[in-house]
Amino acid sequence: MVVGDIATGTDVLVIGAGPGGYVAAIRAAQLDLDVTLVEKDAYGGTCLNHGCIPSKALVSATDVAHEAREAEHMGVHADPAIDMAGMVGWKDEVVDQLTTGVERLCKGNGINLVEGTAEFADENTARVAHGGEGQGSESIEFEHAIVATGSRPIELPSLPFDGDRILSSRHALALDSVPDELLVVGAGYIGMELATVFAKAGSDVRVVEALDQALPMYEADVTRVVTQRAKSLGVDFHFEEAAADWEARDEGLTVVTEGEDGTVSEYDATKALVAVGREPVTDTVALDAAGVETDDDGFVPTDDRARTNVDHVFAVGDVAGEPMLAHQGMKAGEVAAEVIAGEPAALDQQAIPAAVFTDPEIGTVGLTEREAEEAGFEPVVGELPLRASGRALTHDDTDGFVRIVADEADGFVLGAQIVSPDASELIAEVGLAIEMGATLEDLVATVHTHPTLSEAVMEAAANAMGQAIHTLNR
Amino acid sequence: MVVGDIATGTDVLVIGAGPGGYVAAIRAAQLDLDVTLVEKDAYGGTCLNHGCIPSKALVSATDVAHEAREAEHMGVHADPAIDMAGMVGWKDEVVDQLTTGVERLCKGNGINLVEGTAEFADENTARVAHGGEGQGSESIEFEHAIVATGSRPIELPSLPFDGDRILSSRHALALDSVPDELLVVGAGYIGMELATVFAKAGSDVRVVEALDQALPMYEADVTRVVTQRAKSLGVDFHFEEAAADWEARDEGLTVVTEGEDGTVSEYDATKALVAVGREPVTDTVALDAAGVETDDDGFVPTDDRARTNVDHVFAVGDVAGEPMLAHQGMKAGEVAAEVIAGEPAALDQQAIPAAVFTDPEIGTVGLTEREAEEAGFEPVVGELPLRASGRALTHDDTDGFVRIVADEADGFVLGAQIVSPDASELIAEVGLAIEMGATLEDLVATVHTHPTLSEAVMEAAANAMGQAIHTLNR
Amino acid sequence: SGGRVFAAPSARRLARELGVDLAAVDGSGPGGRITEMDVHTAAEGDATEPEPTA
Ligand SMILES: Cc1cc2nc3c(=O)[nH]c(=O)nc-3n(C[C@H](O)[C@H](O)[C@H](O)COP(=O)(O)OP(=O)(O)OC[C@H]3O[C@@H](n4cnc5c(N)ncnc54)[C@H](O)[C@@H]3O)c2cc1C
Ligand SMILES: Cc1cc2nc3c(=O)[nH]c(=O)nc-3n(C[C@H](O)[C@H](O)[C@H](O)COP(=O)(O)OP(=O)(O)OC[C@H]3O[C@@H](n4cnc5c(N)ncnc54)[C@H](O)[C@@H]3O)c2cc1C
Repeated sequence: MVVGDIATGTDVLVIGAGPGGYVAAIRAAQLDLDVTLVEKDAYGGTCLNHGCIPSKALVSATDVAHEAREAEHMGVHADPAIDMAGMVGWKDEVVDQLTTGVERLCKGNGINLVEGTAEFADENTARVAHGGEGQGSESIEFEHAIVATGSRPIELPSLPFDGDRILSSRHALALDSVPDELLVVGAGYIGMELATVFAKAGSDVRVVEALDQALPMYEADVTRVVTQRAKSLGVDFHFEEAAADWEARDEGLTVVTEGEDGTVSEYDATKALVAVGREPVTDTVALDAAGVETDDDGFVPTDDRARTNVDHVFAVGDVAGEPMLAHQGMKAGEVAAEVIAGEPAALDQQAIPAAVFTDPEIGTVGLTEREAEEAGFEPVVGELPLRASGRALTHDDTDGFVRIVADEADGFVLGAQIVSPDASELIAEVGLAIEMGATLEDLVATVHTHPTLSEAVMEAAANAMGQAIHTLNR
Repeated sequence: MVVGDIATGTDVLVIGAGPGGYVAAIRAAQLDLDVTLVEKDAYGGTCLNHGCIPSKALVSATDVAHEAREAEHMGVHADPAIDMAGMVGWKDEVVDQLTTGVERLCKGNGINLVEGTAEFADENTARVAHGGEGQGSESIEFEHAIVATGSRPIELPSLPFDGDRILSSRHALALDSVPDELLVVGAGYIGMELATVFAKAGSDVRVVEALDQALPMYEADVTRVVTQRAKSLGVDFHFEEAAADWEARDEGLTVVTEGEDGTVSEYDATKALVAVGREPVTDTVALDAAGVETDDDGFVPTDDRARTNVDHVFAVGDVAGEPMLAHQGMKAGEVAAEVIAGEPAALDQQAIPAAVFTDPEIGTVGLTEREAEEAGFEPVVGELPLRASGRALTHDDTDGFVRIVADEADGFVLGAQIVSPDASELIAEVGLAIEMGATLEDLVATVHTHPTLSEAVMEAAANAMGQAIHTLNR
Repeated sequence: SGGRVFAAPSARRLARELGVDLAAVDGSGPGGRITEMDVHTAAEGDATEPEPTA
């Protein structure tokens, strides 16, 4: 580590080593730029340390237990017990492998790694304060900067995080025992994934949501399948109620909520998890010193080259706004690096997929029927219910459907909404179809392996053409 | 049921209601043809009753038990026990639902269903003998016929099936207890899938294979992953040995094998499963009465319209030869129906995917590197090892890789070899890429959800372009 | 149809590289999909200088 205040220069300064930042840094280094990557905390950012990866590790592990517990009718008798400390320890190993891997990849690509907090000093200089006393700081002069400082959980003033009774997702992913009663505030994707994890781990889970359905960004019939399944796992939903107050109680707490109509309710719980959204991290980086503007919500607006209002400063990932998803950040990181290197890159994707790793999963990409109408298409829609899928039956998992939205006139595939096991994987094919300008006929003509869930994508497309084999066409 | 000998006429006579036949019948009916479908045994044929579906049901069910058994390091403690009779009973329910579904779909599409064995009488007539005494027979006059009589397991003269000690795959899928020791003759995909199923169910499994590797149709590094995993499940392999004889012993048997070098070995087992391939079923149908020819191996040669040497007689599915896969049969069934209806259909697919549902799965589509060279391409190859995939780590399943083969000159995607969990699903995207004439760049530019295994497809493509983020490029 | 231009990512990148406005290109693919060949043709037929791309 560099001690004292020395000045170095770099082609590209990347601030933050989450998915947006480390991908930008690696891609820039591949393009022969001299790259400095500054991270104040841990390689991999939120995603690897407190987000995508730890949550999916717990989703997978609790799923193993849950499936075994529910398999008596399939001739499998098991009475699985969950040791949360063991599970979280395993999860930590997974995270370690990946964060070590990111560091190794950065080094292997010749990136200059700096540990500390970077703050803009002016348009072409940043100061990096190294963590810890006496670690000093350094000045870095840059030609281009990429801001990839990410996001953090939004705190409710009525229910502030204390890491003990009131948890953020980060705390919840590091518990060493299963809370008897877990109250989840917020039925967005993070709340729903963790509600599922803890319900499968044995918690009595209650979800409180201010709006009138879970996962409000999805269509009602998509959400319904997941909500029903969560209910069958014992999750108790309270919609149109907002958390208003709390009180400590023995080992736990009581949370007070207020309904739309003013009704006040009280819920006892061992722990409360507040998952009501995420906000951009910009207070660490002194954007104004570089002249970089933020919008009313604090995000950094960018154009289709990932460029901020300052020509040589880019912003990627959660700090640049919706969709706040790791793969969006990674793609923007690549584009920023390529644009800096003079390549004709742009964020011109037709469709950014999104997945929710509930049970079953939700995978969506492109337009819904309604969005297609609003965009001026005349959509035609095809569906295959999972109960018509042989593979879903052999998975003992038939709640859900595959829906394909296309343009009636020329058949171009516009979108898909999938609720099924591995929906997160199945949307990849539809994403490619949309980017390629493939038509329904192209999806139908492509031979899909039997028996797979991917056949349902083909059959949903066939259904939109009135040619499905395994469901009667409408 | 029709009793006595009456004559009916039909536009399209379909013989056999397996995946080839029932899909042909449904598609023909959708195209407003008058269709008669004759099945002697059970709707859905081998695939639904004794093949794809029952085997995948047992793969899934034993997998649930296996994953739970191996999850202690993930904090899940279970000691699952398998009740084979219960498992097979569940499997039978799955099969029932699907075969009932096929029958219902046929009826819903207005297909005339006839139970019995159809035999050609001449070029335009078939006789259907209804099963059972006094059930009589009927004559059906047809404009077009589609032969979809399928295949059956090859019997070894040295080890003839008796359904008790010497089993075909069909028998093995209907056992009511787990054999203590199972000897599998043949390490093709059926042998390997069932070896995995029974190893996970608790059998001591031994595999005897005449060639020098398991799954000899695959590249050595593909097979190696699966063979290693099978070994870690306790499967004991004996390559370059052929079954030569057998002898009954107490409740079981002793199988005698002969090595390449003449060495004789003896293996005791509770049961032996012989899975050495499948042969076409033509002896039920009197092809020569219609003038339809077969080749030296007994298959019915067809052109790219699924047409036999007789213009108005088509053959689809296993009876028409390799690849003997359900999805190939279904596609050929569709094409035959469309050609009969006068549509410009053809079997012009660039790539027929194939999957092996071992642990991990194998999914392949299109060309291998070697095949691409032989076809005159200059292939470029990209790979992502699964240990570099975040999703694979969270699945606790990192043995394997995704490999993409493309044409160096213009980047067209030519093939993929995938060894991973859900490889059978992941190849769908590459299949579409090949059919669409997509390039490596198209795969890389398509945003893939994080964290998923499908990202590995994108990264393997990026690796072929020297642009992979999560692995160092070669 | 929705005013969207249908073209594979590789064709879209080529259009940026050659300074071709995809909205003004006639696609020769199915449904009017724009191919790389269409982009090349448009670039050659365009007398004006390609726009700078980065
Ligand atoms: C529980 C949970 C589950 C999630 N699951 C998914 C999922 O399944 N799929 C998905 O796509 N997304 C998921 N997300 C969202 C995903 O984590 C984010 O979209 C992603 O991490 C954004 O990446 P980023 O690089 O923009 O920021 P981050 O990952 O937040 O990284 C920003 C980094 O910048 C560092 N930093 C900040 N300021 C400075 C500074 N001044 N100097 C130096 N370093 C600084 C931070 O320490 C941090 O490491 C999940 C999030 C959570 C919380
Ligand atoms: C254990 C096992 C696992 C398999 N797994 C897979 C897999 O995962 N994926 C895959 O793609 N493939 C798999 N297969 C192969 C798949 O089952 C076959 O490719 C598929 O069944 C072929 O379909 P088909 O319609 O040609 O013939 P079949 O399914 O064999 O059906 C032929 C039908 O014709 C009937 N019939 C025959 N003669 C007459 C007659 N004269 N009159 C009336 N009816 C007649 C038969 O009773 C039968 O129902 C598997 C096979 C086995 C054995």
